[in-house]
Amino acid sequence: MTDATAPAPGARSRVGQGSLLRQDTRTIKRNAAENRFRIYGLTAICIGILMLVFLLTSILSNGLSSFRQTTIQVPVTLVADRLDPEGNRDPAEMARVTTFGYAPLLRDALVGTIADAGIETELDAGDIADIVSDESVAQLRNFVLANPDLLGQTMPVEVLASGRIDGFFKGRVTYATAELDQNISPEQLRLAEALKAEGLLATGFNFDFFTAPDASVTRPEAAGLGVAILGSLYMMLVVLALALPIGVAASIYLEEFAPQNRFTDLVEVNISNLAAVPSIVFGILGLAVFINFAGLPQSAPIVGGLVLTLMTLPTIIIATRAALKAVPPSIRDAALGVGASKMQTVFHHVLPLAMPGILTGTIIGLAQALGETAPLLLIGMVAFVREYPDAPWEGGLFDPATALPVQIYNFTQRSDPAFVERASGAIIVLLLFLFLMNLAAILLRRRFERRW
Amino acid sequence: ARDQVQVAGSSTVLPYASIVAEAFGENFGFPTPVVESGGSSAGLRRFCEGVGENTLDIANASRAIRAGEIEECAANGVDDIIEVRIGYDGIVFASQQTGPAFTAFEPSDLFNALGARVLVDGELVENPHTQWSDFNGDLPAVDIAAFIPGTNHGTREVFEEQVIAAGCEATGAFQAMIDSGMSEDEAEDACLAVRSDGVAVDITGDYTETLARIDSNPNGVGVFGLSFYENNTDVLKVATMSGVAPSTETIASGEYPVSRPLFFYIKGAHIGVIPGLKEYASFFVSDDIAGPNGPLADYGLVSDPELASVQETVENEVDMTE
Amino acid sequence: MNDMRLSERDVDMTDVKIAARGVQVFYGDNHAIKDVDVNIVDKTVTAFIGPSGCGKSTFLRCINRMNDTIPIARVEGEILIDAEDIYDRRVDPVQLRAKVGMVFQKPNPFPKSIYDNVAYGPKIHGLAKDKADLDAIVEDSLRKAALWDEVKDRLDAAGTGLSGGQQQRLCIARAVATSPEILLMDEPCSALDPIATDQVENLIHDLRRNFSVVIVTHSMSQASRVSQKTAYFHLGELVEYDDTAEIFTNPKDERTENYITGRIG
Amino acid sequence: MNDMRLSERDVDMTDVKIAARGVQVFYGDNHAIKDVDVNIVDKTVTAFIGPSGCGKSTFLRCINRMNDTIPIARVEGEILIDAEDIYDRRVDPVQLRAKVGMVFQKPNPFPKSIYDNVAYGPKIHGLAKDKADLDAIVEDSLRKAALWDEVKDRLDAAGTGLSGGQQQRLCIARAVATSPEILLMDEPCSALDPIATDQVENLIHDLRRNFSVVIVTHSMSQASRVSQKTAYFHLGELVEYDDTAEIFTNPKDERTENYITGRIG
Amino acid sequence: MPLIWLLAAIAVLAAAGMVLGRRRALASAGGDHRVLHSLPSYYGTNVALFAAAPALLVMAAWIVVQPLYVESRVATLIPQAEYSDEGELSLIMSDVRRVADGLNQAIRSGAISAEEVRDMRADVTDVRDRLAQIGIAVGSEVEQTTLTAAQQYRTLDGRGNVAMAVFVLLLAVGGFVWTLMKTDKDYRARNSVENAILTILVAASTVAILTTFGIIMSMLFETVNFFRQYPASEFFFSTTWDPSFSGRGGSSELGIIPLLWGTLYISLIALLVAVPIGLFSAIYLSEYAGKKFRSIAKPLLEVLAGIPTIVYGLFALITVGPLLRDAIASPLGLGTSASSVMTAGLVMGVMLIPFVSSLSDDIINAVPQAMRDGSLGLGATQSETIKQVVVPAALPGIVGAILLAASRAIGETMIVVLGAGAAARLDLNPFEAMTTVTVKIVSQLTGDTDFSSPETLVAFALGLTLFVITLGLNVLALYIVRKYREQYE
Ligand SMILES: Nc1ncnc2c1ncn2[C@@H]1O[C@H](COP(=O)(O)OP(=O)(O)OP(=O)(O)O)[C@@H](O)[C@H]1O
Ligand SMILES: Nc1ncnc2c1ncn2[C@@H]1O[C@H](COP(=O)(O)OP(=O)(O)OP(=O)(O)O)[C@@H](O)[C@H]1O
Ligand SMILES: [Mg+2]
Ligand SMILES: [Mg+2]
Repeated sequence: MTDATAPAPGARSRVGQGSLLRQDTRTIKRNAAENRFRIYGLTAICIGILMLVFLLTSILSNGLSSFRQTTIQVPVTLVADRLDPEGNRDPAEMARVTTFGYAPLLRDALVGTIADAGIETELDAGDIADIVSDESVAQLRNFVLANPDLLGQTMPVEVLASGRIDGFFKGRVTYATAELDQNISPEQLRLAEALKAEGLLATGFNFDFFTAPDASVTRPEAAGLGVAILGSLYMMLVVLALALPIGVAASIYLEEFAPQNRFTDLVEVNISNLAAVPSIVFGILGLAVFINFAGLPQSAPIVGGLVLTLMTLPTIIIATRAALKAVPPSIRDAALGVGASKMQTVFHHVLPLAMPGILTGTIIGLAQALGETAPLLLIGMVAFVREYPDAPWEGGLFDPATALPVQIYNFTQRSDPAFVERASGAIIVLLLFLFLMNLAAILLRRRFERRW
Repeated sequence: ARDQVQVAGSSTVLPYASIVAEAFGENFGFPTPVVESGGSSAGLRRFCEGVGENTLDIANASRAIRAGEIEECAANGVDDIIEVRIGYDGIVFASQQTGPAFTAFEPSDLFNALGARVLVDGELVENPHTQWSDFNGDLPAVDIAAFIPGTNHGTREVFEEQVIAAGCEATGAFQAMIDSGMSEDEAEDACLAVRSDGVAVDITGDYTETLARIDSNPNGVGVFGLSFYENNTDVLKVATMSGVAPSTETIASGEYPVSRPLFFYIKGAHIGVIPGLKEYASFFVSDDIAGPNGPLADYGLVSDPELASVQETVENEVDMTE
Repeated sequence: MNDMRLSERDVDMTDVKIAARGVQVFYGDNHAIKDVDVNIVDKTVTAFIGPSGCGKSTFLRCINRMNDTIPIARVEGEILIDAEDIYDRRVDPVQLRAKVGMVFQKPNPFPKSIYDNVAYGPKIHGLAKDKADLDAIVEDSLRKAALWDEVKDRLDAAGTGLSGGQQQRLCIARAVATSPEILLMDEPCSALDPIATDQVENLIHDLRRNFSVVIVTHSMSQASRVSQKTAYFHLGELVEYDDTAEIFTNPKDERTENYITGRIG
Repeated sequence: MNDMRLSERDVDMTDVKIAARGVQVFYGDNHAIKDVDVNIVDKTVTAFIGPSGCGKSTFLRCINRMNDTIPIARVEGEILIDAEDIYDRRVDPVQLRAKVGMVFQKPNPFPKSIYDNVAYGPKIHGLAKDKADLDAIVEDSLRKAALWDEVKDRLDAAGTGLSGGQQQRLCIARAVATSPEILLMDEPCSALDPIATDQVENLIHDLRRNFSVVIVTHSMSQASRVSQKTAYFHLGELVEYDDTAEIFTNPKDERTENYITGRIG
Repeated sequence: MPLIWLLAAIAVLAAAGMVLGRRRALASAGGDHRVLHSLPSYYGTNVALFAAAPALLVMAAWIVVQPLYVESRVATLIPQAEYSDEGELSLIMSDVRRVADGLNQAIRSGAISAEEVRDMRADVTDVRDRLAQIGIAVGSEVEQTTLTAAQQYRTLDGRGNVAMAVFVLLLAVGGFVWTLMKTDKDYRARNSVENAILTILVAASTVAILTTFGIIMSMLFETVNFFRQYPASEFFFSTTWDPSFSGRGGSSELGIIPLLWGTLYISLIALLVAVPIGLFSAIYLSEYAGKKFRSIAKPLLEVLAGIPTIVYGLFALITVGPLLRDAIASPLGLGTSASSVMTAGLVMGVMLIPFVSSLSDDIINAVPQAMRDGSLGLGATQSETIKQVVVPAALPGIVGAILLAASRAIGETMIVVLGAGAAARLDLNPFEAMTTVTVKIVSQLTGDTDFSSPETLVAFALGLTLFVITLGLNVLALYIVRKYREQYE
């Protein structure tokens, strides 16, 4: 540095002497740091998104197949004297014939169909019947009970293929695995292929997956998410209706109105502590308070919703308080200065500015609530439930139901490998559900975002 | 008012209970019972919470109810309990289909592999074995890695009693312990101790977790329920125990040694109050369902040879506490 | 609830509007206002002058209890408006602030449109009968604050996107829109050019006919132009308070004199 | 690295330090600066005057590219500092801003202690050898900004807890602490009392010996006191730019004359 | 649906209050709302509030209390001989309720007439059969006592409903009239409404306290039970966790220390992953990224918080665990375990990213631009500005976000079970399997062990201890935040 001029008062080793087009060493160093910092940021996001892509790909690749389902067309003769021994077409009487009574009908129909189609097979009737789901006899029985006058006729019935056959057409089951598999033989797979060639077997969109109730371990092909979706929906209604208003109200009180004292500190610490309580403990609480003390029913979405509300509250409160805190005091001053009350100041100015943070808290809180299984375990919602709950206004909140994460958890525990696909499918549905639920929040948040 | 039967308890019984509940709902005028999982302990705890509408009607359990629990039940007014044994659950050892051949085990092999202190050359020592072939030349020379049920599982008890303890005695370790001055009880406890150096991995979850762990570890041997194995024969290779292959028949006949009974408990006070309770219980133990050719046996439940007496118990609502 | 509203009375120039008695303000340990007694007369413009950091803003904020919002600030003594103690427990600060408007030292427009900034006060106080009325109030206030011409075409633009001086006038308009009885202005012309300053001074002059105005200013000339009374603060003390003419021509206290004669502004 | 530094030259008053060529600034559709050409001379104090909202701050912010931070702002034309286009792609705004310091119109102290506020610049530019050196810089800067006496006992207190004028001086101290070659000051004395104003004006005078200072002011008297050159802006246009004495005594443009003669400040 | 009608009536009254309150206030002001104390809408809201709120509160209370009252009255009709304790009585009563409900439903559906029900006798009609015909299942044959009780139940319940309707309506009308009368131009309607709102706000913040109270109460009893059976000193200071299934010979060792160690270790690693990644993401999103990128990337990252933890668990078990073992642990001789603290920590960290990133992003975004301008104007680079001005100003919010993430880490089960295993161990090696308190709470609670044995009850003690410990940590965090808090403007 040429020090031509006499050191002027206050002229220290000045920065930025020299050409602006050339960066000096220090600036180069600082800019390098700047670039590094930026790259860290970008890398961080990339790591996050990469993980997401990875996880989503594995979920999708495992689960998308559950949206398709293989069915078999069989014309079944509804033999009148087997299904209605009394012969009076009284549904109550006909109901005495259990599903076990329907099994032979279906079996005969299958064997007949195969013979008619000219397919050669060495399988005996029992093995042939195994390629359709156990669910089909129940389907058939319900159909007959609903239409007693069709007795004696031959009806084309579309029945579900068994899980292994379904898996064969989705690539999960192969001839090689069938060799080893006790529940399916290569011969059965060949038969299925022949049926497909005849056009009797087809794989189509699995609408039932979204509407049907759960099915037992032996019928993975029939298991659906209907009850779980309803249950989750009900619970989320409760959570949204309670957690968001209570959470925001509590935060407003604590951040804007509460006097600064030991007691508020206690509440504050207390809330962050609640966030750290393992979710199953909320289940213990729910069982003790809502079921045993308040006498609410077991397995009911209302209780689940209440428990999840308590569990989500801390998240929403912490996020909301942080957002409220971030609103500059000058805005409050401005409103108070024109004679707005504190309440008006908060609701007209502070809250809208804190909205993005509140919505983020809500998104994260709901995501957490929607995905929780553990607290539901103790209040009876981790269950096998086949009856749909009623509509909410008919007391459906008090009917037994499950939830999507519960269904995922249950599916993953079942021994039949076909449930792996169902579990991933359920995860996809859960994520869709979550996305739909949060869409409004995400859009709103974009609108509320501003800098000042 | 509640109009469906409410069941909770062991996740081992859950699959069977769900099969029955489903069929019950399909064939009877009653709503399908709600069957919860959550473990025998939690199920019985809630079962014993009292009588009334918002308590359980039935608790599933993979072990018999304990005396302490019966007391607790009684303290809460649940003093009319009907015990129903629905059959037996076989416990099998299996490994990756494509992995090394663990096809024949004796209890002593498992004790030698997993016991905390074993007998080597007549000496009781901290388990030094790292490979199966270290103590049995017929077994493959691969690292020992066993996935056994965690200490919160009912299966663990069976595994300890019928495999480890049997192995302990068979290898002579038990005798050696007695000889070293332990009391019988102490020796028994010492027998049951499983090594804690990471070779034996406790599984607190379910069999799907065990399966996943075996999937990612070709040398792993895992403990499964018979029904789970039967649904996954394409990926699992089962081991014989004392030369007997596990199947519903060999277990029912007692040839295959490792199995345990499964139960459910009915709250007597609820019979006649909760619609369909008695019907469900009777349906469960009927020959059509729980018999050797019923759907439960198809799925892997070892049918109870004394099913008739169980049916009678249900029919007569025999209170076990009396 | 005891309805202790501040009643309106007809008062002449010598009527005391605001009376401070032994006011002390502390920021934590910092004693910012020391024992100030002052009577502020109705329908008068009172100027607060004094070196930076001497407590002018602090005292001003006492008058409409804006200090309540600073957690560490503590006010002692009493301030009477129309002979009623505003620190009385029964007084609703909201009502007080509706009556005592304020323009802050740092312009702080709401992050909303210009229109909404001005309309906010009238809206919450129900001053407008309908939309047209509100529009009229907004226009009138913006005109008074000499901002109308600059922003009339972009009333929907954000108030925060204005220039510094425009923001300051917006805040004046906002305060004027609620027609307060007392208007506290903390250096309202600091960022204004001479012409705008002139207009604001005219506004102050007009307001004075019906209301009291208290203005903090660093410009001696402004103080002498607009105010009838002047208070000189020094290090938290009220050194001198008298008719403006008196203060500027004949200060009693040496400190005042030093400050005045060092005049530069 | 090619060390092509411009060696420091002895420059006389006529050396052009900043040259603007056809500068246009748009805020969205709002054309805020219209085709401004100006040569700002080194070692001179240049005053920007003009009515509120005419674009003084906007133009000032162009000179150290602070407009980059406003998403909707768009700058056209070129600005040369030491004959180098600062909007050139190769120019690093960080280096530019280190060289061209700025005091903003609204005081914006960091939510840090007073000490940290001042020490911030020297720290990031590595101007202090050690802690003692840093202390010296901080004290020196605060003294220059005429704030030292008021805050020397509470350097650890938050900068945001100062009075309006104190905050403004803190921001001046903060800008001076990095010893920039050019100092842009947007109404640096707006919230200052006469005495403090005097001190800041002395500071500007001192700075001028080595650096260029551009100051926005609404006070004609201040402009005539401190500046050698004056630029008059009107509605985004640079109407007149000349020696200060010339502008104030003999304005060429009618608009300038109107503005000057309406002088009140 | 009388309840619906009642609610509708209250709603109508409230709506009327909305209008009339406003109108009356305006009238008292001679139509000039400028002389009103408050905005006209406040007068309306005030009347609506006083008409609806007390009525609704009373109604809610009534709905809770009435069945209790009716049941206690009806219970006196059941002969003492039929039950031996409360539980049985409650079962009989639930039967009564079922029959009564069934009868009500039957009347509603028109299958049986109301008179018929009143005169119904068990020895004449097979009630169970009649009800079954219309699809109502009753558990057992209906006996005369039950039927009488059910009939009485219906009568009392009906009367109660009528009384409730009358009382609630009176209350609503009373509140309505009273407030309406009070309404005039000087009435402080805004203060009244705001006080009501404040009450709601206060009530909302007590929910958190009640929850804490509930949690402690629901665990305290069993915890005490546990300590009766198991020495507290062992629990708190023993360094082995080794429960046995049967608890034979009292051989279970239930020391919490290894579990706490695992919890801390895993959470620490998770935070070491989540905090830098999350914070850098937040910074990038709010300071560098364009609007478009941000509006897509932020919700995408939030999906990470919505993926069920079992997916993460399987990811840990199947992918990350073996990878770490084969790539790092085995070559370095740090162990051969596929499940490890590291695995669980890394994967959990990924799950926690959005907790840090999204919340911090909002807070950072809320820092006023003037702060950034101030720093940039001094020649600071953007990163220096962020590090030294923006982040410190946003610190309280960021700390809140980190605490939230830490809380989630402590409470997580599935990822730990599948990623870190279930073996409690006190070890420094991050490639060893360990486990956490939460995992053990879940596994002991949902296992098959004897529910009155220490092996199960320990879950409650673990829960309560964890609660106390995290409370301590939170106090510490609060203290630290207070100390370093920087408030802008
Ligand atoms: N961030 C912004 N967004 C949009 N418009 C702006 C912004 N900042 C300034 N403007 C507009 O640009 C014009 C010039 O503003 P500028 O701040 O340069 O004025 P100024 O001369 O500094 O005025 P003052 O003396 O009041 O500070 C004004 O019309 C103003 O409304
Ligand atoms: N929020 C605050 N926290 C702590 N101290 C404060 C706060 N506001 C002001 N002070 C201190 O109180 C004293 C008086 O401040 P005040 O703002 O009243 O000065 P002022 O007379 O308005 O000065 P100026 O003309 O510079 O605005 C000053 O020493 C200041 O540092
Ligand atoms: Mg001030
Ligand atoms: Mg400006």
